[in-house]
Amino acid sequence: MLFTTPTARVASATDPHVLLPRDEPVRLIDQDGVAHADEGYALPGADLLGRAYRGLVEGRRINDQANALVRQGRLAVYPSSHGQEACQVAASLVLGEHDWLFPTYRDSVAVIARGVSPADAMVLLKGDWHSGYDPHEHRVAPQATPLATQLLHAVGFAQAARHRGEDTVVLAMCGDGSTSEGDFHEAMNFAAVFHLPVVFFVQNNEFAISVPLSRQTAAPSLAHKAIGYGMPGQRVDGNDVAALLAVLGEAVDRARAGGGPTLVEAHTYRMQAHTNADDDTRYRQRAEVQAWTAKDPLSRLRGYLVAQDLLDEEAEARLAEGAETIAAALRDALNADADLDPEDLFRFVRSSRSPQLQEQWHQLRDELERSGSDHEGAAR
Amino acid sequence: MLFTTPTARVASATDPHVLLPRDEPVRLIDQDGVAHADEGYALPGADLLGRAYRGLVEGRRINDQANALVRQGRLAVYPSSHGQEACQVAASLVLGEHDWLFPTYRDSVAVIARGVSPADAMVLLKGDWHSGYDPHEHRVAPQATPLATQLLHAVGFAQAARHRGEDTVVLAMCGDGSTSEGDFHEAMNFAAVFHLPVVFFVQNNEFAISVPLSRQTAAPSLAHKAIGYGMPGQRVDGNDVAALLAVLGEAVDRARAGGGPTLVEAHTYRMQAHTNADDDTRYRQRAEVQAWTAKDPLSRLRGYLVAQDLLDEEAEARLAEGAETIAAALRDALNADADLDPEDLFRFVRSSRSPQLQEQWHQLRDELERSGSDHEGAAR
Amino acid sequence: MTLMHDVAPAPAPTTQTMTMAAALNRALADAIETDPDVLVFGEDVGALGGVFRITDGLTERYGEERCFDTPLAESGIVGTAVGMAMNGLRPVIEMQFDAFALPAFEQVVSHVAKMGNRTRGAMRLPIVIRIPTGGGIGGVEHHCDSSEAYYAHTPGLTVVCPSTPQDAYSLLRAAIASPDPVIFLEPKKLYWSKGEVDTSVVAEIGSARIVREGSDVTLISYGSSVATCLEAAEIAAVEGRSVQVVDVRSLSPIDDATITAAVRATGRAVVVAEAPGYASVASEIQSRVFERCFEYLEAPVRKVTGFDTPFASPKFEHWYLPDADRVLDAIDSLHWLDENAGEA
Amino acid sequence: MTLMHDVAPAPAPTTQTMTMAAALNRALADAIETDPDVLVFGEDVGALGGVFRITDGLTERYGEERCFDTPLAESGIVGTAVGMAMNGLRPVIEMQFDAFALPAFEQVVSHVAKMGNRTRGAMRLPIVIRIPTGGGIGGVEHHCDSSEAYYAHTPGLTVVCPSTPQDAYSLLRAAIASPDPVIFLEPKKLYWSKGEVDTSVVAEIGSARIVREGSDVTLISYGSSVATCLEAAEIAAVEGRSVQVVDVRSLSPIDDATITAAVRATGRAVVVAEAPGYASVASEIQSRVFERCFEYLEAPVRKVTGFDTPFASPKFEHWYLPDADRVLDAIDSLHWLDENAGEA
Ligand SMILES: Cc1ncc(C[n+]2csc(CCOP(=O)(O)OP(=O)(O)O)c2C)c(N)n1
Ligand SMILES: Cc1ncc(C[n+]2csc(CCOP(=O)(O)OP(=O)(O)O)c2C)c(N)n1
Ligand SMILES: [Mg+2]
Ligand SMILES: [Mg+2]
Repeated sequence: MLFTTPTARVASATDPHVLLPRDEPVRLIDQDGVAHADEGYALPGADLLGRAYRGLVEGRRINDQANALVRQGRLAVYPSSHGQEACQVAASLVLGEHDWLFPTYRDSVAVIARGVSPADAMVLLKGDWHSGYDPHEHRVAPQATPLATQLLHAVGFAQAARHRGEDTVVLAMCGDGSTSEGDFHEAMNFAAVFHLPVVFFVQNNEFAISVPLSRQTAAPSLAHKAIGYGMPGQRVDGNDVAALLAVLGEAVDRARAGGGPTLVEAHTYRMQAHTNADDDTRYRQRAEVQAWTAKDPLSRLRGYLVAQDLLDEEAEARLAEGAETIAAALRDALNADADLDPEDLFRFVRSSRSPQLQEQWHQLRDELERSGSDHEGAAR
Repeated sequence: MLFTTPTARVASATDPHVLLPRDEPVRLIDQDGVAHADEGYALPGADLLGRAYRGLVEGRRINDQANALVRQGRLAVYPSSHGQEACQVAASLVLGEHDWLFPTYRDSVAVIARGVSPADAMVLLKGDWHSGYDPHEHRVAPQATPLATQLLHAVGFAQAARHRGEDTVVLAMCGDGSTSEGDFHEAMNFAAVFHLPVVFFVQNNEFAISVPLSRQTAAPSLAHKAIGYGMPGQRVDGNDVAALLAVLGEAVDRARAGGGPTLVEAHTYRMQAHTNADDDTRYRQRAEVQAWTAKDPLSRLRGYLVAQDLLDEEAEARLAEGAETIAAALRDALNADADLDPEDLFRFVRSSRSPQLQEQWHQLRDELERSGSDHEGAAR
Repeated sequence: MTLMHDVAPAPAPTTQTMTMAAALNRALADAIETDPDVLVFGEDVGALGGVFRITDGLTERYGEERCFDTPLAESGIVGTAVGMAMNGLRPVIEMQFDAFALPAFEQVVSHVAKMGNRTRGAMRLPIVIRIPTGGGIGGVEHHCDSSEAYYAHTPGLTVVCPSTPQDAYSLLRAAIASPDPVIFLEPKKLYWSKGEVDTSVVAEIGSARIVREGSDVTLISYGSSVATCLEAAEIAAVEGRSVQVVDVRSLSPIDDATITAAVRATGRAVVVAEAPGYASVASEIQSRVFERCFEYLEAPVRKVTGFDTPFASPKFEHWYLPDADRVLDAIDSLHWLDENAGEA
Repeated sequence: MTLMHDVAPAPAPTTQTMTMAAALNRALADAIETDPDVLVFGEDVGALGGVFRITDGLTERYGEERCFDTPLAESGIVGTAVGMAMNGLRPVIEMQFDAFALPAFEQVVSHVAKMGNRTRGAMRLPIVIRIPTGGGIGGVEHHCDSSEAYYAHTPGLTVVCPSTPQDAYSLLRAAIASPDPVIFLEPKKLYWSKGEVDTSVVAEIGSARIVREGSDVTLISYGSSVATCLEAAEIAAVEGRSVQVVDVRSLSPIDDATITAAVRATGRAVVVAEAPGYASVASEIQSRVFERCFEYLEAPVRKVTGFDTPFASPKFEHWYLPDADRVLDAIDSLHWLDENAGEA
């Protein structure tokens, strides 16, 4: 197993307090790049941190590229994870090959980190189709838009795996705002009652579009919700990829070992507006956003790696180049117009087309034929 | 204020643990009728306990009478609160005149304890109409059937009261099973975020129809959910009306004083099947049910009152007589057939009847006229 | 195109008279026995066997692994079923009463109905959502609604509703075998109605059935209203009118071919259903018949449905529910005199 | 019977050209100013002013007391609105997008629609649920659905949908003044369309409007499809056909009188709406027109609607949405030759 757990926390019937999170989020590397020993969690090894760093560099580049593509009109919308890349990368790295990820619209970087090609991951946001990858290929569910709904899918998915005796772990992502939805509650509860191998990973980025955390909860922390389901909850610095790897890794290990679900809350920050369509100056101060740049997940890990002689300028340049290649491929893919077939509207609704759908397709086909294959150019 | 709080528990930002319930439910009078001093809650005074006892005797009699009426075919269905009368009576007694109660289908005894006439309270279960009382008259919302939905109504109700500057407290009831619903979560969260004067009162009677508590939650207790919303949670012996009065009373006081919502879990037991339509031998052992008779809420308080010379045989007889009068009135009311007007189907759907509804009523009216006013006797 | 799916033969095929409840129970058992991916769950479906006893004995016979109770949360039940289906299982879930399926409506509309389309067929969801439907049982508020319109209107859902024990068995087997999600509506009023069930009969989803031949007028219906139509047809026969009755069975997709041919032959039609009529499945059938049979119609197509009011309390139910009288009144309104006048 | 409610006069009545978004914003502001019981809340309606800016500036002007953000939970928003209305307030709530109103569906159907009936009128719920509806804005999945059928089918709900800034203003004021719950559907595509708004105009819920006179055929529509119909009518006029356009405005209750009179006069009708057509409001209108105008019809009533598929992704939207061409094709199919043949 990749991640070792120095002191395994096990839910105990006699002392429910072990289910409570710490008062302060777990942090292994501070914002100056200095590592601190922690009694509960070991610092991940150099190899893993190196892979994480590459993920961060690539993730940041993908976020930047996607924003550019929105400005150029090649993407309809992009909910950026800028500032949250540590969460994105850790969510992917802690999973084994056969594990599954259940991401949201904001988690494109995590999806890509699992192996989905950036172009396929962007199909939804480009508008070509509702999802652009076969979930089975990289074991990534379609990115969910209706908030918190995917958490239940993750739970059912894990239940099916266990039904077949597989040791799949499922990691399900959501935001702070999503914890207010009824489906969040039901997912946590089903997972706990059936003791399923699910890691609930909340990226608390302080906002749900414009609504601040204080309007979502009065709880000491979101992780304090865990005890109400009988599962352990933990808080972690969401900009410290080392801590994320340790805390999420422990939760994955516990899940795989039959220890049931865990709720992990990462404290991070949404550095950009909700999406390009949003205007965040309406509801937050520039200064507040600025304050978070110092906590940037990249610079912090870079600081640590450089100080430990695990990263030099040459390696850094190689990483930047690799990220650039990914960005270029994404640009190219999105600059090409997909060849869209109107019959696709009807092709996938049911496994076999009903007479009604067939009739409607024929109606559209006739219409397109009458107007010359291109609808827009239609002249009566 | 009726209820004094020896040591007020106040949510503190610095120590979230004060929000956690006790490891053991609060109990002031044990099952042998012996009172025990409690560091946190004072025993209610003799006067209040006397009123509670009368409520218990009447509540038990109403439950028995309703069961008989079901057997006689005068009630369509009756979800009995037999064994849970202490919860029913306490929920009513802790509220001030201007406070509101939001009950479920099982809480007829609490509804009646608030002043609604037994006959009006039974209209729903008799089948004459969906609810039989004007909610404003005794400040009791219609009994809710869709589980947990009424908790949100209670929260909104409290919010409206505060909006107008009124000091109304709202007590909302639900069962253990209902805590699994998304609406439970959303109601707790809205109440906590808006810091509203709501007391959530869960009667944990160990079952949701046939499903045992262990299939509803893996939490140390249902009251442990409270901390996840940032409100205090407390557990109480649900068959000890003294403890219920103290714990619920404290919660009502806190709510009225601006201290926000509380979650109270009462540990009790559903002594009869879910309703008369249910067959509980399918899912629980007689012995388990029997074990709870020793914890009966009536005998326990009776034991205490008798030991304290607060109740003698004469008083007991008077109470029984009073309860008998109520039961007789209920019998009489339900044995009379209500005079039902088919136009009522259309009268209340909207505040003014739409042309469509008017057309449909005319259609029905004509039909009834054609067949002679009685539909059943219709001969073409 | 065919909606006939490979239904595994019943383990020990029999022909027997049984209630619809027993037929449904048998279909579940046969599905569990023949397909290891079939899982039954919901509220009270385990030890209790469901409040209507449709899952009676399943947990006892096949274990908690195959039939189990969940926490009390309908969105949770449907949402986890979605996840299980994404991972290769065939969940068959029970909603306790129609109105109590509503907390799951988002999961049904936004995921159950759309996942196959979203993933371009890569993830189909073979889920069956069983929902007891309709009134006629004297149930209190929220226990007697008919919610088929909500589901039938939603693209991506198959919606079926049996009116006989045989169809209950065969359609449920077909629904479970379907690669697509199916809303399976069970008329509560018919649970204890009896009929012969041959477990070797395989149903095709999407096909209507002519229940009674007739040449003067076609009654189009489904679920518990089919019996109402048959009753009306009997009475009408005495009065000298030959009434055809069509059981739609599959509300979506719908069998236009059978319905259209039927009405074209009689020239008159009444659609009968229990749900409120406004923007309903009955309206849809009515407008389809109008459009497809326009030239053949001797009279406007009528519909007899529940009123556009909340479902009635038990004591008002007999005024609310469409009955044979109301159907006969509608038949009477179909311009018979005009026709006679025309013929004279 | 009247559905005209006492709407307090606008504080400072004006006549101005403005967008539908501005008209809605103005209606909310005027309602807040004239009725202390009006409360506006939902997701992002405070500082942000809503993702469509319909509540822009309300919190700033009237304080958190009158317009505020809630936790992110739609059932919570609707459920607490029910409680507030039970306690005398008039909540006007915003659902962010149509599909995101679905988590609240149980509260809407089981309580919002039924509380007045349940309590025999003792507790009416004057709630307005504002829902941005429909496509045409290139939104990704779940952002462009049209869910009016779900609401219109539900007894007890009033459902309205404006097609002009004037109606947006007047209908929203009327909806807020209504003692009954109103589902207020706002066509997203029209938010930035402009028109003159006279804030002293009071609307009557339940009345349709003849938007364009015409004698050959009647197009019946609502919301964003009204513009599509007007566009088709223009083109048809060039081709020599006189096309009447009716804006239904109130989907429930519906103005049968106006619609029926209109179609009886022209003898031909097409119903146009964006939602999937199966068991839809369009089907209802179609079947009502058929039934009420049967003797007057020269051709079957047609409907032009969205396909019975999940709403299209942005790049497919132009194929999905009904446009003027599709409406003209439907008009072309209305047996014009037969009639000429008959006339010849
Ligand atoms: C059920 C539902 N309601 C509303 C929305 C609209 N919406 C999209 S994102 C969002 C905010 C989500 O906040 P959070 O969960 O914190 O995630 P973040 O965007 O911050 O990553 C909202 C309200 C939605 N997608 N689904
Ligand atoms: C939303 C919803 N789902 C299902 C039901 C059916 N139902 C009625 S009572 C009940 C069990 C409720 O258990 P609990 O909350 O513990 O209350 P109790 O009956 O024990 O008082 C169920 C499942 C319902 N009324 N509402
Ligand atoms: Mg967030
Ligand atoms: Mg219970």
